[in-house]
Amino acid sequence: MSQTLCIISTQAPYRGQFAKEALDAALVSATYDIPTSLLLMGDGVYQILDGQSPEQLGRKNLSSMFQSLELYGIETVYVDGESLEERNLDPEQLLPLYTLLEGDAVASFLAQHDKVLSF
Amino acid sequence: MSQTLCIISTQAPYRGQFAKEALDAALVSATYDIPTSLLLMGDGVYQILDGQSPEQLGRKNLSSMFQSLELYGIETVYVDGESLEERNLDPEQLLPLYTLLEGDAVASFLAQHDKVLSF
Amino acid sequence: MKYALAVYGAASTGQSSLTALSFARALLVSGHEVMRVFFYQEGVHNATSLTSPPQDEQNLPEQWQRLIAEHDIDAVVCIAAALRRGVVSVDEAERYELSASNLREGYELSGLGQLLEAAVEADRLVTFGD
Amino acid sequence: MKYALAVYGAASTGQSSLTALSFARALLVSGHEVMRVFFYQEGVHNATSLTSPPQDEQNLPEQWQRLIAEHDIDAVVCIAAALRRGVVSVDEAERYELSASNLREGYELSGLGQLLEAAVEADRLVTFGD
Amino acid sequence: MATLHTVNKTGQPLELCLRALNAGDNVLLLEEGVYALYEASDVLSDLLKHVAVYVLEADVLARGMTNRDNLDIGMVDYQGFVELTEANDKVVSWF
Amino acid sequence: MATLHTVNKTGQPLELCLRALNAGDNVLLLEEGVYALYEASDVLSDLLKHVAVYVLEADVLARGMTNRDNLDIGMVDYQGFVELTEANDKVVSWF
Repeated sequence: MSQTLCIISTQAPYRGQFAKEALDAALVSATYDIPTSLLLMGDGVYQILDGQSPEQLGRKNLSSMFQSLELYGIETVYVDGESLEERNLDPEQLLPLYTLLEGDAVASFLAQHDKVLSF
Repeated sequence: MSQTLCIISTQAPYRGQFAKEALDAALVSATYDIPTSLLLMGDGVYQILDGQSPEQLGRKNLSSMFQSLELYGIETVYVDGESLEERNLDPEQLLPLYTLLEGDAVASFLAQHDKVLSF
Repeated sequence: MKYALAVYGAASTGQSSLTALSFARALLVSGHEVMRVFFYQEGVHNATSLTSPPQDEQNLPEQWQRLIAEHDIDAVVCIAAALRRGVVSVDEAERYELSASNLREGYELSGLGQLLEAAVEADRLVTFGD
Repeated sequence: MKYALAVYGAASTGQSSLTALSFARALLVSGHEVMRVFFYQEGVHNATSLTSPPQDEQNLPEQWQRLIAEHDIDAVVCIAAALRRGVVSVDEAERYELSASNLREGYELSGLGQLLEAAVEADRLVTFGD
Repeated sequence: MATLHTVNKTGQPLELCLRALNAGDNVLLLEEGVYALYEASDVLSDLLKHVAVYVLEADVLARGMTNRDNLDIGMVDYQGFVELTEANDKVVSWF
Repeated sequence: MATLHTVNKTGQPLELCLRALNAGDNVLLLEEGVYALYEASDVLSDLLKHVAVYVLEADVLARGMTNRDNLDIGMVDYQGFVELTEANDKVVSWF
């Protein structure tokens, strides 16, 4: 039986390497053929804000990493709706590659996975 | 004219070396005969909670460092009253070596110092 | 049971390195197997051989190394995270023409795959973040 | 004016090392004097010579070193913080019988007094924390 | 399929944990998460109706905290932490 | 005796800064402090009645933020950051 993995990413982008190292883990997990879900919660939802230009900070743009997830078989990114609301973020401001989890859906979503790796 | 220094310590004890390294700085500042105030705000107020036993964590007890401040001419530790209230801390739970700054007093207290070093 | 641990914090940041070490010791006392400890992010600093804390402070990297040696634990340091932060083996120091190496004995520099492999193979995965 | 900077973050944690570096550059462009940069807490990792980040990432310790050399800035690394975290000069490596040293050239390991002295002597003190 | 949630800070880690809980899960407060005993004792009271909550003894003692409001919370040592990971099917860390 | 306050995160750093301000002080939001534009736009509106507030351009652009609510906030580059430290008598960092 193949184990399923959920990677939870809760930190804002460009705060050290947290967000990037979580994405790295998701990509590598997918290349190991582990059924992998990526869940953004808390400040992690800022990672998919559209229009990021981190080049001035000498940092790689996370958007292209998110867009490459699909090539590795990670079709969507799960996002906690409450975290969006708390930050007054409109869906139109976000990269269009996510699936919203509303209300209790986060708890049941986590329960569906065998292992959880937090970032 | 001798410059006055305020050291602001805002982190909980035993979270890395933040609290200890702020206390080290206060002690060294006093030995350089710099008029030095130590101000605890935010989670920093937990540093003077009485009855800490960090030995199990292999860490030095901050209480003895606070008590030695007086020997170096730092007669009192300033504490932001609002930070105590937010944390539901009663004065009886704290080491009796502090002076409370209530309401607007924090702002005017900071204005009295020439330099501010944050931790 | 088989446990995999992921350690993200340096000995000097937060407290997660110490919590992970104490948990690992308790696991071994309980007769569990620690199949792998994976050091990632700031956690790679736990593998440096160059720490010398004051006498009255514990040397966490040294304590990790002792535990790893005594129980023959598979200790893997993420190679990308380590290179970025200046923790290098003799081989990597040569490859990147660095002036010295500082990886303790008993640790292996390797890729993230080692974390994900352990994550699915272990009965329990526990993450220790700051 | 004379500025003193205190840097608490490593290149890999938060963003404070980069912010401090960019601010220092802007100070110099404006004709100000950077009288001292004091590396404390995790900031001591900015002085390690062993980093080799991927090609498409900047090497902040290298950039700090270049700025410090070009402008002859007094760069002080807190000795207690550095020993605790494994950043050591040749002298300290010998004294503590460590296998290697990793302090970049152009930095001095010294005590906290150097921070407090600079704090009162400078016209402005700016702290960069994570 | 119960889960052990570890929480090492109040603030975001505690908040996110709250919305990820299923009935029957366990919560372990550790490191600075033990400050929830003072900062979030109302939240914990509510929580205790649905899940069991524990604190890690070494972290509580280190910080001089007490179970001041007599919450129905269990105190565990590292051995107890291990037992909680045995009793649950998986572990989720909030930090 | 005006002070420049730098704030690099919302949450505790922003909250503590608010209670340390004197009229005439300046506030500079930088790093993750720029998220206050969305998370705390009401707080900033209020604040602007008493002090001038700035954001650091590189950090705003990096994160894809905009001054969505048209707050009366100045955008500065690092050179502007330097000028703020010149114009004020001291700098207090909240992080």
